[in-house]
Amino acid sequence: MKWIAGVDIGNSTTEVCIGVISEKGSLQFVSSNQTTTTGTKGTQENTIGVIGALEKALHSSRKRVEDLDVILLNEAAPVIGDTAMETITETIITESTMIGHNPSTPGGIGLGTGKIIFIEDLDSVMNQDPYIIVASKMYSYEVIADKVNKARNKINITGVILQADEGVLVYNRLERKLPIIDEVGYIEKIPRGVMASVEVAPPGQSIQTLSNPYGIASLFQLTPEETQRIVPIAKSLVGNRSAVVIKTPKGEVKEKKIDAGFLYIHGPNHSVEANVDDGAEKIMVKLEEVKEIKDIEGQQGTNVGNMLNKMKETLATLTEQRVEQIYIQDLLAVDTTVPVEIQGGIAGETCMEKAVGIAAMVKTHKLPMMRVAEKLQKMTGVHTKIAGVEAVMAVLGAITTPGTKLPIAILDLGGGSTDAALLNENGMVQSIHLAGAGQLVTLLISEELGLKDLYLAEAIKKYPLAKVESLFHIRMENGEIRFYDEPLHPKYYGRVVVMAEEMIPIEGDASMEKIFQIRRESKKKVFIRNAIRALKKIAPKQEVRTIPNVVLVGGSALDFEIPEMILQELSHYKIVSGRGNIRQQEGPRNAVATGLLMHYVGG
Amino acid sequence: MKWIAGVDIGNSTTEVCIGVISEKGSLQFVSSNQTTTTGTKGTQENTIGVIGALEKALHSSRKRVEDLDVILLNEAAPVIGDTAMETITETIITESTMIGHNPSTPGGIGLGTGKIIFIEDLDSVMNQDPYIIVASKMYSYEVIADKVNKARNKINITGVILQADEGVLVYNRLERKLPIIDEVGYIEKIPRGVMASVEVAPPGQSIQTLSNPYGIASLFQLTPEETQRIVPIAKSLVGNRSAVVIKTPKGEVKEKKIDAGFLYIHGPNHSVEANVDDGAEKIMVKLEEVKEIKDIEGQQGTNVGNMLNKMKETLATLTEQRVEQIYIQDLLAVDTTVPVEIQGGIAGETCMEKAVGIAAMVKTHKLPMMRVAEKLQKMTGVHTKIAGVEAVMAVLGAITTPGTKLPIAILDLGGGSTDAALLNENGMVQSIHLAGAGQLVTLLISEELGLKDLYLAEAIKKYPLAKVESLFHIRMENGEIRFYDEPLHPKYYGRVVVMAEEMIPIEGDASMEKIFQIRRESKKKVFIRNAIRALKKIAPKQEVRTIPNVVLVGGSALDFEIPEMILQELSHYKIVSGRGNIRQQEGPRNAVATGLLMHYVGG
Amino acid sequence: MEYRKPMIHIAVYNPEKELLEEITAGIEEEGCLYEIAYNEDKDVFDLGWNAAHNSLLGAGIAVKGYHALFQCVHMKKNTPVFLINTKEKKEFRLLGSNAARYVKKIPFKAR
Amino acid sequence: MEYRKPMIHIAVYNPEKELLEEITAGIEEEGCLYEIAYNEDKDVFDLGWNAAHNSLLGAGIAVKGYHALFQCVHMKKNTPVFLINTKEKKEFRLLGSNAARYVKKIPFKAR
Ligand SMILES: Nc1ncnc2c1ncn2[C@@H]1O[C@H](COP(=O)(O)OP(=O)(O)O)[C@@H](O)[C@H]1O
Ligand SMILES: Nc1ncnc2c1ncn2[C@@H]1O[C@H](COP(=O)(O)OP(=O)(O)O)[C@@H](O)[C@H]1O
Ligand SMILES: [Mg+2]
Ligand SMILES: [Mg+2]
Repeated sequence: MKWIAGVDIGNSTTEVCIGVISEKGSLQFVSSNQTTTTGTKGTQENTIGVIGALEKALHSSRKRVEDLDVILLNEAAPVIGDTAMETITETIITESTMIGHNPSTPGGIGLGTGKIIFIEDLDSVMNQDPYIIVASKMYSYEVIADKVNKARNKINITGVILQADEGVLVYNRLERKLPIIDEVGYIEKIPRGVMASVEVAPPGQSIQTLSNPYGIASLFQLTPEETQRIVPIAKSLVGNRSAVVIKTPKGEVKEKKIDAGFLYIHGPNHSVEANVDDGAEKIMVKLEEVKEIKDIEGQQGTNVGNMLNKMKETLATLTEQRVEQIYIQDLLAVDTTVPVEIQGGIAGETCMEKAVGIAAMVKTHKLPMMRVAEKLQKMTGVHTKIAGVEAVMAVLGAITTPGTKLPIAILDLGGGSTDAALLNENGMVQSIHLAGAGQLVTLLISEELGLKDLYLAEAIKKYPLAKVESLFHIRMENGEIRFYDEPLHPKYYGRVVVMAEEMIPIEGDASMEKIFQIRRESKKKVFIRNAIRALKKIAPKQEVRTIPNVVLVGGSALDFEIPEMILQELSHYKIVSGRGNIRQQEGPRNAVATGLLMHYVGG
Repeated sequence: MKWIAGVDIGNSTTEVCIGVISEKGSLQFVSSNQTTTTGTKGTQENTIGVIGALEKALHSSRKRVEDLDVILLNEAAPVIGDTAMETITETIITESTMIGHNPSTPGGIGLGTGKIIFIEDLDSVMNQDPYIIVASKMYSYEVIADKVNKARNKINITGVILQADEGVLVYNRLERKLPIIDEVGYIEKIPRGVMASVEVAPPGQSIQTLSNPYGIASLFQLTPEETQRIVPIAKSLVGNRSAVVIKTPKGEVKEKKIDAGFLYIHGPNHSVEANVDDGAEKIMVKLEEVKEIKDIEGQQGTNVGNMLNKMKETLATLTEQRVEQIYIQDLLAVDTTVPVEIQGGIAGETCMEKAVGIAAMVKTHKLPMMRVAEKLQKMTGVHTKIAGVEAVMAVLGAITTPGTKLPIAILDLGGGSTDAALLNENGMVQSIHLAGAGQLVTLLISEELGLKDLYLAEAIKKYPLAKVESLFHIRMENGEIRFYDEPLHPKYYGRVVVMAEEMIPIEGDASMEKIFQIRRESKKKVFIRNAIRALKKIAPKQEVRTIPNVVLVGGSALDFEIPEMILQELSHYKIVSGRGNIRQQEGPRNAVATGLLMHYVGG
Repeated sequence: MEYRKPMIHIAVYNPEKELLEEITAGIEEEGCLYEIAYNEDKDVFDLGWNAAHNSLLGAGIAVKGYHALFQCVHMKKNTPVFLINTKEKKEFRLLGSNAARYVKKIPFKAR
Repeated sequence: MEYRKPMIHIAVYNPEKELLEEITAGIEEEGCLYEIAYNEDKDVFDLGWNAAHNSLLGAGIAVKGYHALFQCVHMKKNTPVFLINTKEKKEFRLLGSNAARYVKKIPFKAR
């Protein structure tokens, strides 16, 4: 009898598997365990995690690490990934044309157009022009209502703009009704005497005039050229319950493309360049043109240049190499939109700007796994050896999933990279590492929701959502209701929450359906694209259809919906795919560690 | 002074406009009106509607129809459209492998696998195999719970399948807990002695094992070939709260492609064929290959053949022509999915089948508008003449929208067709008629939601949604709450409703977000595609960007979101677009009637 | 001073036991809680009105002999949400289900 | 026997008029209805408890002098949803807003 252990040190997770080999040489699996990888993959700090996991795995057999006969380490794939995000559009308001303001409780319904007049100047006018009154929060709602009521006997008032949140209060005190927009923070930025238009839609509906370029043109008698310029304003007001548009002489809203710079993709013989401003789709097409990527650089002095430099520096530090030795081997770009406060707005208006999320993958020099093995042997006294290439071991392990046959492919859905390997009937293995996996999904969720909180975004990725509908019940994302015996904390009230072990409230206005959609779209953007990219690269003649089954392994294969998304997609190619079930019991975990033991016995 | 009237007889709507010409020859618009077109466009029944609309329009001027000096009729575009839908996949269960059953109140949580045994046969077994018990609704929940409790002392029971909706009732009375699926209608179809698996997910979550091919393979020890065959089962269970899978010897779920047939698109010199099974995207690509379509036929004896024949017959009857004279000039195909009950299911399971929605447009011989004019003249005694081509008149009318300049394009978003025309600086007009508009959107909404109710679908298209959250308040689709002083009728309770003039409840399980999404997607599928197709066809050198502004007119331009969707899309091409505002007051209506008067004075 | 639990209140007077059991089975299958209070002889509409107002959920059921109704706090006393006019067991099960569905804010089941 | 209207119930004893007005302004701006009932001298927690239970919406406010709280039927008497400890006007406006936001089932506003 011989006790052996397989150890898989991943970027995020270290997995181990224990087996015994009988006198006759047959292998029996005993137990397994996993822990968070300690230190950077390939460094000596890894040993702490390994020993911890081994101890836990051996516990049920009442063995100690020293009792092992041999420890088998994976020859780790020398890849490491990083993610970043770059906005490529920027909305700027020149002069104070308000756009997109959407206070929660405006007053009245309708459309009013007129000249801007501040409430303190009301006495100074005597003409018949239509006016829109602006009132600062220094005036109480009673005073404002009173002044407006009195003024209407003399002049023609068509709408009101308030600084305080008192639109309904003023409205309820008007003798004749007017549309009122409130919560306009920086009213001092509104120029006097210019034309403005105020629109409030009926409850549950959205404005119809100020969101139409010809609607604005009709109100302000714009020339065709002026109409052309206000298109971004109209666009940004689509779907709003209320809005103000102010006609300033040179006022304009510009949607500017940020000069994000070029990516240079170097192949063995030639290089290809991609303009980041053109978006992810174009970048990925360019990338496919280069069959064998040697390195990817960003244009120096541009946003993307700085971004890739920073990535390379991080990766150099992590892998203890010089920056010049760091070559980006693959890159995944995804299009996204992120909420950004508009420059020059007067009520904190935000705008959804276009952005590109990027994951890059670096092939470092062979990882110094030898040193890890030596250290481990020293610490435990157990013979430790590097016993198999990660990808090969993963397929070996994966084939213990019931219902699979050769040729078999795995997709290892990790944190930084999506790896794939194909084992054919002749025992040949083809493997590939691609940039982009779980971390990029988390980044996308965080940015698209404007959370700036990766911890919360990670929770949103992993758990279903619910809406807290009262202090004692929630509605889950599939529509089911759940009651609580004790009241929930007020901080949850009316909020969308993540149903992690503990409920986590999500701040902001995003509805459950919006968050739900962003979560699923982010997963699709990263993993569906990478699944297809990866399979194309390992399939004979790039023919994905020739692979009969694909087993999903790795941390992101634990996700409650990613495997099903991949199943839907790959079923178009007549491929069977699903979350792996290593040795019929491990789920998508422990493939490499299991493969190491199988290889040791078989090889 | 001369009183003149412009009359536009459309497929759905008849619009009129009244003007007076002063002694000096200048035109002043007086009033306008509209009504539903009486009879088929181009037939003598139209006159009733025309006279009615004229009377209403003249009312405010205290004039009668006989007082008019001249009536100007449009030379109607001789096009007419029809829509239909064809499913192209079909799911069939051979033998009784249940798929996709999702009762609203299953019992317990977990996964159980075992041999099927009917409750009446419990006493006959004495072995240690795992069993799943099936009970008909003849047994009360007390009896079932009692029998299961007793049986568990002797045999190994892992799950329960019930015919009645009593899953929770039985579950609450079990001594040890088991997953229970209830509401299985046709339990008599379940074969005895075969292996089955029952899975119930925790509240708010969905099943994870039976929706994974390898999960099913693990439970039933399937071979790779068998695993391949159960992929459609796993796929159809994705997202379910609970499920049963039964392993029958030859049991299988097939997703079969229906042989929908070929479309033959005839050009002046050559023909192109498109396989309907390949979906709408491919059909549209093929269609674009033929620059000038002479006719489109469906393969005889196939579904699409029958569908096009039926369309042609309908159109022949409508236009009083022979079927052989009917040539399909354009076709819009859109991909969709529709819920269909699965053949061979045992609990009324449904499946989303792929389908193609098709709108076809026929150019008939010149419409006999002459006869309509004669009839009208006879009935009113007013000189009536055909005074301008529809498309040309529409652009003339559209240019009265503030903020526009030449070259100007209109998109006439109607019921059966999307028409476009471009007027350039030299007064040249280029026009086109494309199949697919408002009616196709309505059809898509009706079919995708499985409503089979075009009236309700039309309402869903036109009005926002809300969810009735209690007997006295609703939540509108934009999240706003609205209270009612008097309680709502129970029929609305918990339902999604359309906020038409009266609230209309929508039956079925679809959530507000689902319906919302289908509504918007259907509009996009039809109108975004057609907007681009149409503009490409009228733009010089197919360069859409050369058109500076596009005015949206017609009934579907009244839609509360279509103009904004088109604005978003066309803004990528730097085109200004929006709902027209004819003569600064008509909105998107009355363009042709207005153009007729302008043409009469100017021409 | 305790939290009141969200329960459907069932006010009964001399209820037909079998039918009451159907009602509670209907509620139970839908996963809701209920409490039964035995009352003095009262009009069945009064029983329903009181039951609804005694329930934290505003949902009450009244059973008097063969008569039963579902009432909620927003309706008038004489026009409860549902009123049963038959002795069919199925109807009573349905009444229970629908009371629970009211609480769960999902559409009522039809006959 | 009338329909009860969905209103926030405000139970007051000797309320500071200005502050009460802030509360009702907060409710009004959010578009909700309220009714004020003048009470005998009672503990402010009792006032709140009664107010909540008198409201069809289960939402009650108590104001006694400078003290105010927002209570709903699901909380214990001594732990209302919000309790004000200052004389700042803004806080009272906020209390009114948040009572209305409770009724509208939207998240509470923070200070
Ligand atoms: N339950 C889960 N659901 C979804 N994603 C998960 C889950 N558990 C881990 N992950 C994701 O898996 C990724 C790490 O995968 P893993 O295979 O452990 O990485 P590595 O191969 O680099 O060691 C992270 O992005 C993490 O968010
Ligand atoms: N308010 C509205 N919102 C959305 N669609 C509308 C509205 N009013 C009419 N429609 C749609 O307009 C179409 C008819 O357009 P119309 O221009 O009247 O037709 P035609 O040009 O054939 O006479 C129908 O499909 C109808 O559903
Ligand atoms: Mg307000
Ligand atoms: Mg049930």
